[in-house]
Amino acid sequence: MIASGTKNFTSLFSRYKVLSLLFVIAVIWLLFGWLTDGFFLSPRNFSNLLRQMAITGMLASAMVFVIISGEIDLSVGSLLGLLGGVAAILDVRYGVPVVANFLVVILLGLAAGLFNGWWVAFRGVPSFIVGLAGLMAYRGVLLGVTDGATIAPVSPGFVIIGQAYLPLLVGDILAGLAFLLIAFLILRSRQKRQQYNLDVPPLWQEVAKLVAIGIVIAGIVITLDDYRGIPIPVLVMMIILGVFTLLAQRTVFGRRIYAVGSNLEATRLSGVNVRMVKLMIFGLVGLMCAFAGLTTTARLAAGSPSAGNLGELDAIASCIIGGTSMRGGSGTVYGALIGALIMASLDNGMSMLGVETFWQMIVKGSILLLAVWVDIATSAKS
Amino acid sequence: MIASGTKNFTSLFSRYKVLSLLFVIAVIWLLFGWLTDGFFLSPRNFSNLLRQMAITGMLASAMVFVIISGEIDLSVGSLLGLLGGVAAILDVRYGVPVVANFLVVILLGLAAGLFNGWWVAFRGVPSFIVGLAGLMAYRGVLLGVTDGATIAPVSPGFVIIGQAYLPLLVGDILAGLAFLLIAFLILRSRQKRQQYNLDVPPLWQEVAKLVAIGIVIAGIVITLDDYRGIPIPVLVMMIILGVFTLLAQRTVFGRRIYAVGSNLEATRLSGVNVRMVKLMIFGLVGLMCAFAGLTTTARLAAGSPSAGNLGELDAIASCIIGGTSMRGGSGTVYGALIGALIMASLDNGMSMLGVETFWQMIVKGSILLLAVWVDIATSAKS
Amino acid sequence: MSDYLLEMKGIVKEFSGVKALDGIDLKVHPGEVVGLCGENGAGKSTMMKVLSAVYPYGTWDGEILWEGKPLQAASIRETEDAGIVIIHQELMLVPELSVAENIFLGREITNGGFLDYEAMNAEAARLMAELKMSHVNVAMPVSHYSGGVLQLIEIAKALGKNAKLLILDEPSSALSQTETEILLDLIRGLKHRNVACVYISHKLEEIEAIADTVTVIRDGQFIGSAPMSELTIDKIINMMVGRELTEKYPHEEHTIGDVIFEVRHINCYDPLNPQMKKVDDVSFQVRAGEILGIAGLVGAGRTEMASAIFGYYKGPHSLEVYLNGEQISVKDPEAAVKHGICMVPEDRKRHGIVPLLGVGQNITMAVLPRFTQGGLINEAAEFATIRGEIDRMGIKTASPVLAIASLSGGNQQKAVVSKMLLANPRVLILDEPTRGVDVGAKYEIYKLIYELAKQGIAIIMISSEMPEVLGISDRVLVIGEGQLRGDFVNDGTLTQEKILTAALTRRQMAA
Amino acid sequence: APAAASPEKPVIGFSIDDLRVERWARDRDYFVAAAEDMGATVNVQSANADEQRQIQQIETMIAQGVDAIVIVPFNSKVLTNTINEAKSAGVKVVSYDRLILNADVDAYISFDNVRVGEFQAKGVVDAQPTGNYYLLGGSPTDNNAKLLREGQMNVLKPLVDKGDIKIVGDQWVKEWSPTEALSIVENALTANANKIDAIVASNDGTAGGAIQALAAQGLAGKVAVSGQDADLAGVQRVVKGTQTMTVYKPLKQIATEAAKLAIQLVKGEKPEFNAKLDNGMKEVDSLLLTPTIITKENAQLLVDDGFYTKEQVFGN
Ligand SMILES: Nc1ncnc2c1ncn2[C@@H]1O[C@H](COP(=O)(O)OP(=O)(O)OP(=O)(O)O)[C@@H](O)[C@H]1O
Ligand SMILES: Nc1ncnc2c1ncn2[C@@H]1O[C@H](COP(=O)(O)OP(=O)(O)OP(=O)(O)O)[C@@H](O)[C@H]1O
Ligand SMILES: [Mg+2]
Ligand SMILES: [Mg+2]
Repeated sequence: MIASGTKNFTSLFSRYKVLSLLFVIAVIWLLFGWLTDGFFLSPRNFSNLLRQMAITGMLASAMVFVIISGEIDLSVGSLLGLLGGVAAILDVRYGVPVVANFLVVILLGLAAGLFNGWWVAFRGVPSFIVGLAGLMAYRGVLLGVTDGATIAPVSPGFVIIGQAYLPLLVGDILAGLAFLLIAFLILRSRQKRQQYNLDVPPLWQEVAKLVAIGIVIAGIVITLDDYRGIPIPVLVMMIILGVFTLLAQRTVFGRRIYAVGSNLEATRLSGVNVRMVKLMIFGLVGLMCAFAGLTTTARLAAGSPSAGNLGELDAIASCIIGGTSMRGGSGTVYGALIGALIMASLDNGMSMLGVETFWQMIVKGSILLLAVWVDIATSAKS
Repeated sequence: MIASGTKNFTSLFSRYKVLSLLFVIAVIWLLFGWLTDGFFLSPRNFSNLLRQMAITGMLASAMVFVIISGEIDLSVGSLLGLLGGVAAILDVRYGVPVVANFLVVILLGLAAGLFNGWWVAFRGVPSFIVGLAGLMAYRGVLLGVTDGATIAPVSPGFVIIGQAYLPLLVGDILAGLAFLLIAFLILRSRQKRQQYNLDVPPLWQEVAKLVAIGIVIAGIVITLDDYRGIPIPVLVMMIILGVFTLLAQRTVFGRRIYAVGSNLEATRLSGVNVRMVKLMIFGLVGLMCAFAGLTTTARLAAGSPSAGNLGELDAIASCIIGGTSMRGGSGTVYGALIGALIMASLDNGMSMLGVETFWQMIVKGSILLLAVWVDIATSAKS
Repeated sequence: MSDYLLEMKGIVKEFSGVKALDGIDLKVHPGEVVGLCGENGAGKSTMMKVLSAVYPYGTWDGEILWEGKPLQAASIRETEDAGIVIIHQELMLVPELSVAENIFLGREITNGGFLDYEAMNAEAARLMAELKMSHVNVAMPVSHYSGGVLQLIEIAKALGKNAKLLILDEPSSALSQTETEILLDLIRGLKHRNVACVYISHKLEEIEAIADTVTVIRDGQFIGSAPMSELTIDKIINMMVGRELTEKYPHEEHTIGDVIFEVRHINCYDPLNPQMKKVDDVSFQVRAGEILGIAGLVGAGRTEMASAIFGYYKGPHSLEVYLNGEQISVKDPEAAVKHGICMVPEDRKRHGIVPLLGVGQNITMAVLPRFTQGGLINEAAEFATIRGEIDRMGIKTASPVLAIASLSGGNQQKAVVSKMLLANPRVLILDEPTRGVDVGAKYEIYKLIYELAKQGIAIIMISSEMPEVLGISDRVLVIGEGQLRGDFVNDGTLTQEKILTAALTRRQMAA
Repeated sequence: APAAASPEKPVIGFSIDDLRVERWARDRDYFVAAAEDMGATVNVQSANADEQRQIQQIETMIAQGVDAIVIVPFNSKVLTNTINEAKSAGVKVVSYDRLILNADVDAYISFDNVRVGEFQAKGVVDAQPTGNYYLLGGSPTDNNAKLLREGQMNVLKPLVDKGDIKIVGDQWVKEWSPTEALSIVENALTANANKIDAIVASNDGTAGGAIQALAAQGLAGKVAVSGQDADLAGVQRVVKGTQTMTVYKPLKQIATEAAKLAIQLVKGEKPEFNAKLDNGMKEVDSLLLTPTIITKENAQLLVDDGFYTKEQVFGN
């Protein structure tokens, strides 16, 4: 959240929440770093980690809105698979140009999302059921269109969005621009507040914040550059993070998502079209499924009929690890992404160590529980 | 609910809710009956259907309480698998006598359920996360103990609880006793109401109700007898149905489950130990996982590392199809069982028709959606 | 010393650094009724939550002596067992359970391990009858009832427990005069049985009528305590707000224009029983700048009527709505707000506040698009407006971003009113707008109502507080059992008796 | 709709482990074609890799009154009860591809999974006789994944003992997911600084994921990778050289033989068997077929067999 004088309070609190998540990540990373003789902490693995979390991250970014609004969507994994499969078929069987292909798949994703949303918002069917129906039906359609076969090989132009890296220079410039944009937003907000005679935090505080943000961005970019640069899926995820955070914090739609989740009736009685809000949230989910599906297909260079299986659980878990409440009304996009990062770190670290499957499942389950518990226990105190 | 004069209204309403579910079932059955030239409606298939729904039904009977209390439990499938696996190991590897084996597994189930519940109730971890952690960890333990291999063959005494049928006479006597018990409860309640000077419904109405119940019980028993009698798992499920319905409607614990789900804060402020209620609900779930796990192992005559996979989704879907609200506070055990029956009917009917897999998934998803929608649309009108 | 039933000494309670209570004392004799007064946010509810261990021992400082012995309760169970029973300001009922089950929640009657419904229903019916609510079906789910009935169920629930000290936190805010009288009589009856009461209310007439002693707090500070015999309402107000408040109702001239809003043939039926009429063919008109008061007994159907006009009545209903002579369709609240018809709902918790959002975000909820600039919310402009509203309404909050749920009840109400005032209504429906609001703030709200009337806005104010209806309306409609039973111009000759008589007189023929 | 059964027009139930997998879809097509040629009706069901579901489907087939059931068991140890029921209803039971254990089956026709595992290991060892090996197992809850691993180890174990090869890692891929396989191999390459010489993958799907990870490091084609099923994508990779081998099972042959066998059993004729295998309960009459290792060199075989077209395998 873009903090401001009067918000000191909440922002401090939410900063604490992030801190406890970051603490969990730090512990996990250090532990794996130590156990893998540093391989885990190498730039190359950092790059891997971010790429491996990108698909779940995309789903989680939209799922977080669904959960904030008090609903759930179980169909994302299957929808991801279906959209990825359609993209592969269009590419492999029909040779549709990549850009046109993407457009078609994105529109399809949007349509499917809106279709789900329509049942929830306008037909009053519980989202759990709509999602479960989608989970089965979308996967069924995928099997029908692919006949259960893997669709390969996808054309090289397509594969780029899953596997390629941004040229170092371009990445650096983009990171710089992102930083400037953030700085601009913070300073403009400051100036606006002054104009309206509202409290402004001391200048040094804003500057310190900007410096911290700068260091994080620079740290990520430099580490990634040390390997091969910013992977395209990671770039996409970062852009989604930025856009969705802005959406959540600074737009009418975003605010209404929180309102709907916290008290639907009161929001409706304030004259808000709550159905439309829900419809749009599901539309957004469909869109993200399209992005995630395209990325999956690109990464595998193939459309697999099992792609995205159980993706919904990963996405939901990421959101909740990241502090989103299942009861609706609260949650953040960056929290969800940190959640996805924690899960990816566990998978990555343990597979690096060659831990036995059954131990991996036990450890992952336990750490999930402990991580969330640490988060709850520490933030309750602050 | 045991209806009564002053409750006419609600009971009529809730009867309508059941009616709309029964209507959905009737449509599905008639359709399949027609499409399969009556095979679907044969006594033998009816027996199959009930056996096939029994395991999901057991899980759903406890899951419905979890959902009513406003929580969710995703670990049931894995816990079922683990408990079934342990039972198989105790039987095959260590030759533990069947009764002792059952006792151990039931206690283990209870302990695991209470462990889950402790995290939810006393540590404040969202049940979704506890469940997800359990989903992974319990399956991990199962893989660890079985080494990923199927444990077979289970001893014949064990297999009975999954495969055997009640001798016809015993089944008939039990059914008669059940009917007498219900009649006794209704009449005693009537007498009590008179004693307290409360309204009583006209006698003919109570009698009509009893006759209807008698016909349903007789219908089920006669049809089952026409094949081989009441299958043991179906018997277990019926007993659970009775006990849990009584628990939900007529005990302090049961009503508190609804209270907790409907308004946790108010319940807490009424001096109810809401944590204890939650803990016990999860304990109940653990117990049902043990029953379901034992039945699964008996039916398979083996402990399989993949047993119960995705069982949680089936159980939750059954509850919701049966009218349980995801927001907590309302739902019934018989609704959940009817939900399980609807799902089993779809699977059974379509596999009889030899519908292609992908079509099955699509149809099942669509019918799920439509069934719930019909339920909502009709009950909103009444 | 020990002739006190309860002594609270130097109670201090902090919420994340903000002191809500700062050393407050409260003493209660057995069988005594203590009136606890203070402005919104003074700390009355917090004090009572400390006493009843909603905030358990250890989360606050100070000392509580109960029957002379220190009370260090860790849970509500313990205080209830000791004989302290509280009726919370916000309704604490479980909607899905029946009335009887609610009344017995936490102390259910069992027989051989099973609930004895017959006994519970009979006892619950007896308790409700004591409150003259025998028409309430105790086997029905609570969600079937609303408004005042819920409050009375809440009271019945408390009565059923064996209290030595009964705390009533604004029990009458949703009650009309008749029910309030019943309640006060009941308290007098309890007094005879040596049950003590702490009675919190912003209706100071009630305090005057029932209290033996009055304790006043302000901003978390103890101001004073005195026997009622030495006090007057004006003195209490003086202690509460720290200044004189000479008049309770502002009288401001405003011109009444043409009819701008009209509803015809409102008919509402019970959602569960479509045979039962809740509102029976009510029609009326409102003029620009007119303040139309709507009076009636609890359960008369006023809330149903208002919700039908605003497009959110749940059951079957029909009506015609005309704005400036043209028929409009109000199918949902969104359409209503678009047409400039706004409403402050009766049930604050369910329909008013969005608990997890900040106070400010609640205030700007209906008009948020107004602050967008290039798609983004101009937070600074939004904050400027919020700041203005908080000042104008005197909302007491530590910060505009504090979640509204942690505000005191009265302050929440002010924020909800403010939200709808911002929406530039042409017609404003207020359903119990001053519910739980202190006298000072009420005055401010009345002034605002006049302000709006001056701007030519038509105002429909539903209120169970008869003096309030008489104090500020230009015209009064009386509703009884869903029918329109009176339409009086408030020219100074209208009295409470006339209104009550109208409400209770059954019409021979529907007009 | 199911027709009434008679020896002349028998109804055969075909219960398949998982039709979501390309290979089984092909089995079904060949089987149905062959059976219908011989005048039978077939009801095909997919258990979607779920033993419970498979049992229910078989029960349903029995209730429906089929004459014979051909089963591709998802889990070969859990069908004892169900097959008892089938036998008591007079239904003939054929175990297809995987031998159903502890059950009274009438016949067995197969390529053996342990054998396939041996082929996989052998294929990789032939291409890369020494060096660092990474084992990529199938789904950890799938019994067949275990059997494959057993076969692989039969070949690898002696070489490990000899010191020729070193197993640097060993992971199982949940639900045979290619995406998961991709991540696992990415991590393995990172952890081993790309020093991996061979990957023993258990099917073509996971092999595909692994090869994507190798491709990202420019190692595709330099590391030996095994597979199974002769998926089109897999075969194309074999031809391209990025995948070392896949295992081809002449599906048309096994499917046709199985259909013939089932119909002969129903008609009370004596089919020809070439082996007897012990399944824990009895000596089962068996017909064993040989799978083939497909490498770049013999990929033409698939075209010759009519399994794929020339364009599909070799492109244009
Ligand atoms: N949970 C909470 N978190 C933060 N502040 C709180 C919380 N509960 C109460 N407060 C603050 O404590 C103060 C006292 O509130 P309280 O509810 O006791 O007032 P009150 O006297 O009952 O007012 P009213 O007449 O409006 O009901 C208020 O300023 C309120 O904002
Ligand atoms: N005679 C009655 N029988 C049954 N229920 C009643 C009766 N009277 C009132 N109720 C219940 O009370 C509700 C109306 O309560 P409410 O108090 O909100 O009405 P109102 O006219 O708006 O009065 P007020 O606004 O003064 O509270 C109805 O929904 C109904 O359920
Ligand atoms: Mg208060
Ligand atoms: Mg009202």
